[in-house]
Amino acid sequence: MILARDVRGTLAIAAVGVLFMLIAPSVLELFTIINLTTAIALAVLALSLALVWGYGGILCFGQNAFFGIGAYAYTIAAINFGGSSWAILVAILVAVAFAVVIGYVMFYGRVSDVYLAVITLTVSLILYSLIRRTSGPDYKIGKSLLGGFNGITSPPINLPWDPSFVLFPEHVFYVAMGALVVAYLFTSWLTRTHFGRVCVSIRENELRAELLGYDVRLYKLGIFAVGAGVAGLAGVLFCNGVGRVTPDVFNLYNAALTIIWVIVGGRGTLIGPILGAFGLFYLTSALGTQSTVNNNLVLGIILVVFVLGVPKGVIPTLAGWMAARRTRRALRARERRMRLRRARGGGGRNDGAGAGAGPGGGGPAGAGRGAGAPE
Amino acid sequence: MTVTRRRFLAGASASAAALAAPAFIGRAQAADPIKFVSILDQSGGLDIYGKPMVDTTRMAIDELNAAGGLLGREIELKVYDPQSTIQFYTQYATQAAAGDRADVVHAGITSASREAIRPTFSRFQTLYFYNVLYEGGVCDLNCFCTGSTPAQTVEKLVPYTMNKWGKKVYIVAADYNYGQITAQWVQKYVADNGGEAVETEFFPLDVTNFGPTIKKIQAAKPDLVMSALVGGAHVSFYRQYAAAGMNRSVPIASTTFGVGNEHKLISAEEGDGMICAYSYFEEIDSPANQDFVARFKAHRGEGAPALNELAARAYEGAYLWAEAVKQAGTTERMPVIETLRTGLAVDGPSGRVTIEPKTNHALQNVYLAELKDQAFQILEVYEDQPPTDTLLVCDLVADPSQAVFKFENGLEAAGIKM
Amino acid sequence: MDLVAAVGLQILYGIANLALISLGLAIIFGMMRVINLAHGEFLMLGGYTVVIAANAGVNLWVAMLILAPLVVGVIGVVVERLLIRWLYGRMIDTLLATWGLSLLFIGIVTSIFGASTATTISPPLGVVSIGEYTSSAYELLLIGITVALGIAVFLVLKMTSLGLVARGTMQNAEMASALGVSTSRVYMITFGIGAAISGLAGGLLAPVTGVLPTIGAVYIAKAFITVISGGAAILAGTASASVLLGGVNGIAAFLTGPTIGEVALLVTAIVLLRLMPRGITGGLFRKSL
Amino acid sequence: MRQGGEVVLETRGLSMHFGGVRAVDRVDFALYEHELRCLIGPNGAGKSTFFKCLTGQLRPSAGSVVIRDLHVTDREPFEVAALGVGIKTQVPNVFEGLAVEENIWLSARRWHPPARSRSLTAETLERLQLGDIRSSPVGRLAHGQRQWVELGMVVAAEPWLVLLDEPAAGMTHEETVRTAELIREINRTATLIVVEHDMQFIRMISHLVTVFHEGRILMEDTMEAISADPRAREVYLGHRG
Repeated sequence: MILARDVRGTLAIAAVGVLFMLIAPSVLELFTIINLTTAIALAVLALSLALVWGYGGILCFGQNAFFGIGAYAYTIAAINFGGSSWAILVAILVAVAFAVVIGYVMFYGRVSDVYLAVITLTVSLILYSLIRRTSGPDYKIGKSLLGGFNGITSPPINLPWDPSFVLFPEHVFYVAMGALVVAYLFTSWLTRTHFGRVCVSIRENELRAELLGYDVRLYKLGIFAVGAGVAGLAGVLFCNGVGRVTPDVFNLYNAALTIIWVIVGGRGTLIGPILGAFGLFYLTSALGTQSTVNNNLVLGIILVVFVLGVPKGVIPTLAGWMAARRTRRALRARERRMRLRRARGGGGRNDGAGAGAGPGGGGPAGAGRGAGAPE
Repeated sequence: MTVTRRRFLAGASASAAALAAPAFIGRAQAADPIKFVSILDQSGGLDIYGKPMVDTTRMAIDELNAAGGLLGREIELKVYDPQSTIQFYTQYATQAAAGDRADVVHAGITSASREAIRPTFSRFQTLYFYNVLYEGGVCDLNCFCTGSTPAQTVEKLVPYTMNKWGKKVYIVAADYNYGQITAQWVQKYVADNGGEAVETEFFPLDVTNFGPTIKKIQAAKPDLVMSALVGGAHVSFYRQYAAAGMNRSVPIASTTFGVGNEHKLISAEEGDGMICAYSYFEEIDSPANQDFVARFKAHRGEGAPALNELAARAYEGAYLWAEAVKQAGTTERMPVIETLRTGLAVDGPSGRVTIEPKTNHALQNVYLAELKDQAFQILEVYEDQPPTDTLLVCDLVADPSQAVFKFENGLEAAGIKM
Repeated sequence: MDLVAAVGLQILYGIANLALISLGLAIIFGMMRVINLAHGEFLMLGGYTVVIAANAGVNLWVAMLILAPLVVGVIGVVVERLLIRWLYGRMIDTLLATWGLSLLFIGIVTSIFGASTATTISPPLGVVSIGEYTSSAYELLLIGITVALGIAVFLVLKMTSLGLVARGTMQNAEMASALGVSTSRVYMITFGIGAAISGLAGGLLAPVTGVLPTIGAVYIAKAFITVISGGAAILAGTASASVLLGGVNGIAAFLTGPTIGEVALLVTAIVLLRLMPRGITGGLFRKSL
Repeated sequence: MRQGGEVVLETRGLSMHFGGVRAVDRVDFALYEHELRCLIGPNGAGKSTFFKCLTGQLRPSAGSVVIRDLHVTDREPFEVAALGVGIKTQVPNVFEGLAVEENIWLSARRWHPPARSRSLTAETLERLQLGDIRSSPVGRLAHGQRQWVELGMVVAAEPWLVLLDEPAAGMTHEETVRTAELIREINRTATLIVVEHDMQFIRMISHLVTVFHEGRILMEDTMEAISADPRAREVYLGHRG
């Protein structure tokens, strides 16, 4: 029953996404639509970390490494193939393959917690430094130079298997929004499968999962690789939104930002981090249009206040607050009924149970619990 | 302010255009301000370059408005801060072009940022100015690159310093497109002048320890070091070089030192004797420049940064555009582009800057200067230097439909053999 | 021969440089498991302290050796009291907070001093000659100071009661607290010391590299890579990783060029983390310092 | 005295050292099919360390563990579990954030297809009387209930060999009695090792008891015999006064 409500919620969110995709171009201004591609790309990246960290319990501080690898792989492949269709696939596969290698080293080396976070961050920083050192004409893959600090111009997406028909930025919006909805549905489906639930159980208690006979390393590697694939897709969208890929995708700023979207949106939900990414993107973007206060200063203050004030993240905090409100309201209603009943003098059955069995998805780990009934 | 105005109304045609301007005031849009957008980093690592540029841009627009605006309309300046992040460049460029419907956008510091936004402006047919010294090679009818390019400065700097110090040259350059291309030009001019480039080394932009290289320079015993190092981290080179006592034995020449006001970041004894070449120095001894510097100090108030080529060219870039609008009598893109490409010139603080129509780059003065007590002393002036490098690959007169960056993959890929 | 000596010295300096910028981070990370993303900014603040003090007429040595660690140490303690201490056991929140802090510091310094600081100081001491080659005497001194700093940290951890209590608290906070140790105070002091060492490093490097509000970004990646490659042991880890990475970097940079030098450093780090995911001293967890 | 059948679990010279401490010292141990064996011993006797070596949670310093002719000495816990071994640890290890039902299901689903897992989950909930709290997150349950959830996870996997570390710890008397019943029931289909402190409890379930002392096996006998033995009284029962 909980599952049914959960599925309905997921579908409702996806429907809102599709609706937005259809309506936005006729409501919003052209430049907003074009710029949305970048924001959506970042939201997909946030989603990938929401899966890996929020559900898999793997704190990957270098999620942007897969994002950047996706962007670079797409660009290099598209330049070499002369079209985008296979390049998208290549980008996702390269990101997954890279994650498998990194993940194998970490999970089979039984690295976890802080070390895992810092190693993934280090990997990202290493990629950042490495790719910045590839500016000479000697550094090329096939026809594409790596470009070093300056990066590479990314070929825009074309119609499937028709490289002569290149999409305009406002059309890429549909691709991006579609990809976000698909990625969202895919990840929430995944969290409901046996595989997804085992991953959640590993997050809850690694030893117990192991003692039940699950090869924890394999599952972690699995969800890590899937997350990397989603991040790779985000990279493809991102370099399409920006029109270029530069080593900055690997830097500390982006590594930290990805974590922050998830924290702000809330761990253990998929929609939270997506909204977190959108929110922060528009905040920083709005900050850039003013020049009275230093942007770093404002962003810094917001982050610090946020950590101290809303540590659980916006969506879980809101959900918790709403659940508490519902419970209070239910309690009040129950009291009213009781009073009424007493006034009428009738004993009758106790229907107070309704208040206790309130919505299950209200707590901080709501999504984890949401998978209540087996399949 | 009238003084300024007069200075920029050089030439009879300009005055005529100014007189003709009222004819357009009657239009319905007359009351709308003209939209001038500037996208330059004011936070993050590139703010060293971006902040002075925004300051002088602001000053230019304020002056133009104080003098009655353009075509009787006020100029509205909108400044975006992309926070040293490429994605925001694309974001704000789209917003400026498609959202604000800017009449002109002056934007970009790094080549990466320029290349990220140039296609956007082409697509939305928004006039674009790039006012930064760079590696050359942009060939785009819609894009005006007013900064100096390596061939302009290096061509003068290399023979002068070789003449003065000797023929063995050690090249150190920043490891990215600009540094690589500049180093190639240095190698070419060293060879052309009968010298020898003993070694060329490239440094990633975040290197702060130059010890191994300084030892190699000591081992190679060159007559001079030619530097194309860039950015805050690379300032360390000059300090460590001086700390090893090298500045007294092997002098340095540079095409990049000072453009981020580096000469204010190192001490007098570390920097003295260095020779640099740019199309602008704050110390240029002309009434126009002295006036410009004084006005800038007054405009910016206390804590005004030192002025360099980027800041001066951002100012002159704004005036180049303004002059074209006056002469064209409209802010519409094509007439303004055509007017600019008639060989339009303004006399700014750096002297005369003329648009070269084959490349949309600028003919400009190149100054050679020696650093002394954190200030440059002008040694030589070479007037109206053409952008030789870009001219090799670009002819917009013959083919105006181009919109490419020829040097994206280096000089060799552009067909230039050294 | 002179060349070998000169280059050898240069490589030593590279190693010391790496150790110097990493030690503060290693202490805070190693002892508190706090990932301090504002580490680069601590270094930056140390540099600014020195530049401002020196320009105000304070003796350069006093500014570098006393003022820089003092000021940044105090900032560290304030940060710990106001922010970090609410977040112990919440590693991710600490991360977020310190990153916010890093932006905040950059923002504040830029707002006050501008994007670049127009006054400067040069490395003191003069030049040392090795045959035909010359080196900065100050660089030699920095090697000495780094070694001395390492020894001092070792002695504090090993010999003093503060060090013992700190080590105990880091390994088992509950037990230490049951023994009557004020965990909160130990954390505060540790964070302060970590910050002070970062400040000292930033101050010492200011004459060599200069200061900018955003200079921290240059340091933090290298510091991180060093600390992680080193593993859990603060001193042994930082020292071994600095020697390995700095050595590889210096040799490769001299033989080929700085780009390859940096690439060699990074590739070494990758290979190292492949072979030893917990860093060089990972296997010796809890036993060494 | 031995029950019939073959040896299903055997250790030879099993040792576990921590630094200089020999927590388990050259232990030879054999368990026969259908047996229900209890391991007892005072704190620090090494029974829990021994248990962890059996389940792959610790890698022994020396010696071997053989389960059904298979060397599992250096295997991971999941590989031990994959042999059909059900394991319950000393500190309840459950999925705190998940519902009771899902805890059980995750165990059943490891070995069975979806339909069978569902029915198995339902059966297990019934059998352990967890039906009323099936949707509650385990984190909110009382200690005894959590122990039962963990037992449920062990049962739901239908293991043939069950290793339980202190299954009745922290339970009320009533719960302990039910646990003992359950263990006897499990013993009908599976072989068991139970590590326990509680003598009452051991009396309820066990035939054969192995007494650990200072990392070694002191003696192996019935509960009655052990209660009567002066050595056992001294090292173990003596401690309890």
